[in-house]
Amino acid sequence: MSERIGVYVCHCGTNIAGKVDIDKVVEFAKGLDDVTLVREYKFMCSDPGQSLIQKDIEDGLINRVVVASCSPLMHEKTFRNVCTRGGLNEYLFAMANIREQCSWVHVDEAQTTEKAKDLIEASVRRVALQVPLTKREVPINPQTLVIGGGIAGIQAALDLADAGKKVILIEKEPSIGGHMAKFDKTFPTLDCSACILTPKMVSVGQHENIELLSWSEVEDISGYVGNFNIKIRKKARYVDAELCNGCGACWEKCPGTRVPRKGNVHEKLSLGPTTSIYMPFMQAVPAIPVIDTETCIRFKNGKCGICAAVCERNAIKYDMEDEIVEFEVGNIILATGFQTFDPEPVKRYGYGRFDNVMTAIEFEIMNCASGNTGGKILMADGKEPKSIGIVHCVGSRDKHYNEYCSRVCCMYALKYSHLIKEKIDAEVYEFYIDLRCFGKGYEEFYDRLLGEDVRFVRGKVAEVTEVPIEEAEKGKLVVEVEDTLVGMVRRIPLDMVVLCTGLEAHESLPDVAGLCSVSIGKDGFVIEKHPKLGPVATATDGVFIAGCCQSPKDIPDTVAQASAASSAVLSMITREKIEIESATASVDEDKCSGCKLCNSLCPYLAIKYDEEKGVSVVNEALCKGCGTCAAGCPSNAISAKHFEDRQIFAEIKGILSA
Amino acid sequence: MLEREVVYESVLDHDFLDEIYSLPGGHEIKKCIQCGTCSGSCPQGAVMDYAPRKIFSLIRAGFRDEVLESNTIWYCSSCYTCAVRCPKEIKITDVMYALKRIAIKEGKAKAGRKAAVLSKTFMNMVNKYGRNHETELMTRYILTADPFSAFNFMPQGWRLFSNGRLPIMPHKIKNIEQLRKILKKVEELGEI
Amino acid sequence: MTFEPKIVGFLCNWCSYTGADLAGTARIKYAPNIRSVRVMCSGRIEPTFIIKALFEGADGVLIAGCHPGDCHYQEGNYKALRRHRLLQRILPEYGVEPERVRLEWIAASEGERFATIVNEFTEQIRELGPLGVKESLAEAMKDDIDHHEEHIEESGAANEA
Amino acid sequence: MKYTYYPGCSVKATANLYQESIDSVMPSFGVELEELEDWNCCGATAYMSVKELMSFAISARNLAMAEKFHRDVVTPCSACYLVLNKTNHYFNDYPDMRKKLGIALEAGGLSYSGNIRVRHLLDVMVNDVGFEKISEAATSKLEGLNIAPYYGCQIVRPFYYGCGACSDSEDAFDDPDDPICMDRLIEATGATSVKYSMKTKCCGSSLMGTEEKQALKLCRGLLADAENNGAHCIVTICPLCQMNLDIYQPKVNSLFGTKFNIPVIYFTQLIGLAMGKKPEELGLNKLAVKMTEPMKQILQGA
Repeated sequence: MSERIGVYVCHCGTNIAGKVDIDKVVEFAKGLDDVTLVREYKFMCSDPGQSLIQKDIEDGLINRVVVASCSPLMHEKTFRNVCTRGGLNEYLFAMANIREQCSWVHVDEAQTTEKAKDLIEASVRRVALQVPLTKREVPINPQTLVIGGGIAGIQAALDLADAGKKVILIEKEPSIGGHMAKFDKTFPTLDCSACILTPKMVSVGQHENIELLSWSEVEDISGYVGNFNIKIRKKARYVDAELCNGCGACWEKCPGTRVPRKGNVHEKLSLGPTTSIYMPFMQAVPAIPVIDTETCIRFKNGKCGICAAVCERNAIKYDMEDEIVEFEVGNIILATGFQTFDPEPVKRYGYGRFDNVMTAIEFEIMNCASGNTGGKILMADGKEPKSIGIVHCVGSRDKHYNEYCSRVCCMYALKYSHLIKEKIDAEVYEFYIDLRCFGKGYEEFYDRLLGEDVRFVRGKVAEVTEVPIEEAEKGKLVVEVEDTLVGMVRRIPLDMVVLCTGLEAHESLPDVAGLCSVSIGKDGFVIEKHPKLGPVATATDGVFIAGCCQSPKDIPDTVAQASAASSAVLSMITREKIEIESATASVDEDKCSGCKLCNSLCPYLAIKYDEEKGVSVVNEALCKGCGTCAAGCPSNAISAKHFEDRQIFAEIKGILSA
Repeated sequence: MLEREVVYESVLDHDFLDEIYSLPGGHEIKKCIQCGTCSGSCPQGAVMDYAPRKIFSLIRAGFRDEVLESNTIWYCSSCYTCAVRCPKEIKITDVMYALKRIAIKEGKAKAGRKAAVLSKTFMNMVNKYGRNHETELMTRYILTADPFSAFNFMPQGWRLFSNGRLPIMPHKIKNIEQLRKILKKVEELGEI
Repeated sequence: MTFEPKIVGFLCNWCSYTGADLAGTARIKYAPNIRSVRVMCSGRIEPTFIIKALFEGADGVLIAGCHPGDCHYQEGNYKALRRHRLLQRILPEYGVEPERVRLEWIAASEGERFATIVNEFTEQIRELGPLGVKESLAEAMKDDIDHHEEHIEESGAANEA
Repeated sequence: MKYTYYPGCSVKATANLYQESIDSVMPSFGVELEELEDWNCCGATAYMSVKELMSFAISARNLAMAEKFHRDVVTPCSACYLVLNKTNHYFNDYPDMRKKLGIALEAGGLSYSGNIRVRHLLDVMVNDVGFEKISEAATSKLEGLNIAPYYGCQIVRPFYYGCGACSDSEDAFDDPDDPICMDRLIEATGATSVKYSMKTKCCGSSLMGTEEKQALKLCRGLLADAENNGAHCIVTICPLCQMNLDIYQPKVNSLFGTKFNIPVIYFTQLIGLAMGKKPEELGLNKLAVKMTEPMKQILQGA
């Protein structure tokens, strides 16, 4: 075989050249079999770098290409495109990763250079055996699935729908709106959360291009980019959405209690009705109640039926069942949002033990004008607090819980201080480690708060206790904290303590991500395609992310990411077609003994036994190229294209040749 | 505390941090974010020259003498509250032990003179018998550290004795030789 | 001079190769003895790949895939696990210590874990010493490998045709 | 249920009343404690303050000698529990230390593979014996007796679940800030467990010899919180805590002008009382702060 291989060694500035002796590597590559040309360049991925390769191909100097640079996960696509532009089949290209897995991770220059040589030899030997493959194209279904109806999902759905594309928006709660619907004010501008969110929720409900499925969950996702098949479980509401007009007669008469009516103020905090048939809050979209079967008397002992009796439109249907609906979509946007950290395990803060220690979300609901305290800040006994402590970083920046910074707590804590000062006459203490006020207008907001007589204490609270030492502490919660700026341990008696609980990926995320084959990082959030340059895409084509499923973020960032995700989807839809991987498996019919082992190995049921021919056959549309069948075939009849045995053998030989 | 107006780099010991870091318990000390959880949690925080958080600052800045001569390390009662609460999982109690050892070794345990005597007496007792003998320990300790305080301890001693809780004779383990061989070997190997 | 073992890594594209890249992006340093081969899924890794690597001079082989339940192709990693177990039984017959072939689950987010594993494994192989039985191994495997290579020569030729 | 028993120095001396109650109570629950022959002192906090590796080495001698029995090592002393556990963890966590300790033990003709589990007697009672059995054995229900469970430090810290300080979570059995197992044990005897905040706060035992005033201050805080919440007595699980709160209680009173008169008893003594055993049998006659009249009345009524 006389292949003409061109090897291109990238310096990547000093990223590679700083640790790898480029001259030695180039000399070495020149001596390899079938290598006809070796070039080096500062940045192979730059325009001039790419042109170098393209020109060599066009000039007929080479018919195979090896680029030794960064990871294929970074630039394989770039250089494959270069080959295509030069008129060479893109599968006649191989990459040697001498940056991420070589120059960046080793210390000794000589050893790093040796490793780079081995990796290049492996790629050269491999590329010599690679064969041209033809790209396949599939159409893209213009319909999109958005999972999650918080502000991220709402924004993404509206953007797509306004562009004239069909959207299926699913939300597992009875109403869309997510966490934002629970807030009273938003930082730092203090605009009313409901005032800015409600119009968006209403347009989602009314939009002709949006099919809204609330109280629904994803059951299954199959297929691939452009052609996903979706199964959704519409949970039984026990209220017929077609008939219900949201009049509220049902919950006004309902004797069941979803949220305790007795108990202290904090235990019965709720935005919507506290009854068993309820709407989560008054601006709910859709404005249709749902029955909580856990507490509904009818479901517990069959004895009630008041809601059905009072409903003038006969919308209550106790015998309703879950329903499975199926859709086909081309793309998916994940917007599953967050949940807040449960502070109960942090025993020393006393949540669950002390009445007046509450979480941030509880405090939000208490402040919300539409909540059942009417926006009043009250202690558990119904009195107004005279002093409130706000404890930052609860469950965040802590190796026992979540190591990351939850990003929004500092700002919402400052917002609380402002709201408290505005509403009641109370002393407010902010216990913080670092104040992170990084966004537009945030530092200015902090500046404003400093002028509002909020007492800032730099120190992570060690403990909240009820044991008094002096008279003034009796009957109070006492915060023990080191004021680190003063260098003294302080005990501060307070009426109420608000824990700034951090943000975590929603508990439903792992299941949904699993269905989309999207990876979750060790922090529990989705791993984006690239931390800098691919923040809305994922490693799975056709699956995009928006909002807090990727990382904790505030409303402006969430909305921006949602719009970015929808525009990424739009650009896919506009293309109408997409190329998909050609590296599938194929069966050599002469060798196949018809044992059918591969049929059961394939996770996608892409291999079927052909009764007539007595051999197994791969359905390329379904095959995703994992290669498990090739590895398992006892007769060696299956080859995984582009990952053939001989190609991998050549690669092994190459890395071990030194 | 030493008095200085301006601290010159030349008087600081920038290797001090690495010295602590290389100890098994010193791990992660570089990651301290100065949140103050340790100081706030410490039952002795208020009476220490520097509460634990500040000790970490001083170590990192290289204030070797200030740290070793402080009373902080001797007020640590090994309750481990700081260690389990530290958001960076620094083994603070172990760091305090390390500081105690360095202070004793370098004769800087002024603030902890009594504690140093007590610890050393205890160690000698164990090396001698294989077990602790509380009666002898306290007698020796009081005589060495502060003979005039003997009367201060007497009521407690009497309370123990009169209730049949104070053994007169020490118990020596049978295979004390084995223990000594082990200790001798450690000495040869050198402390970590 | 200390013995520098040669280690071949077979990494799945979605988790372990990405994890190894992450170690790079985070500039975590580790032993330079490993050279990795990327496959789409750990389920693609055939026992013959490993035998081939040992035959060609590797002192140790690291197979890495997604954590159980995280496989991009649903369950390729379980296939890898089964093949690895099988291989662990066969290796002693070739005179190869089973510890020389190691299977690990490394997620895309576990750059640090990748580095730790490589370091540990390198040290472990260094302690085991060079794969001393290479001659006899070559003898013992010759037939298997030759047979396999003939086989794939044919299929390769067929593919190109 | 057979265990290798490591009493520790205090239990053999100033806490001999603890041992008496253990001897009296444990056989009824089928707990067989076989004392480790020729055990030596664990080193406690003091040894560690002078020599680190040596302190681990003397501790490791005990573990090495215990290993051949393939049973859990059980100690009634929180300080021993912590030191033995710590040695075990560090032996397994730090290869360098493991190596050196291995060599040192070898010099004494011993070896240790790191496979022993160190447990506290309280752990054995609540998890192996169980509350149900304790409740069954408590024939004289101690109704009306308010007891403050005092856990102290070293049983819950640093070796508790989820803590980065320990590499595996098996040895831990309760929360470092709000443990509840002794509360439940008290309820099982028919008594009432007093809710108070200081149950895991330091009593200052290790400072009593050197920084007495500070240690007495810690004792006062503890005793006050227990008393304010209506405790008749305090139940503890550690000989050092017991001695501190018991023997030094008069001194706390004289220094701070308080009038504490709160007996501090061992959890095994409590179980014994609930079983109807005589106070002398349980070593209760050796308390410095004797059982109070109200307490005695409740016991008589039981």
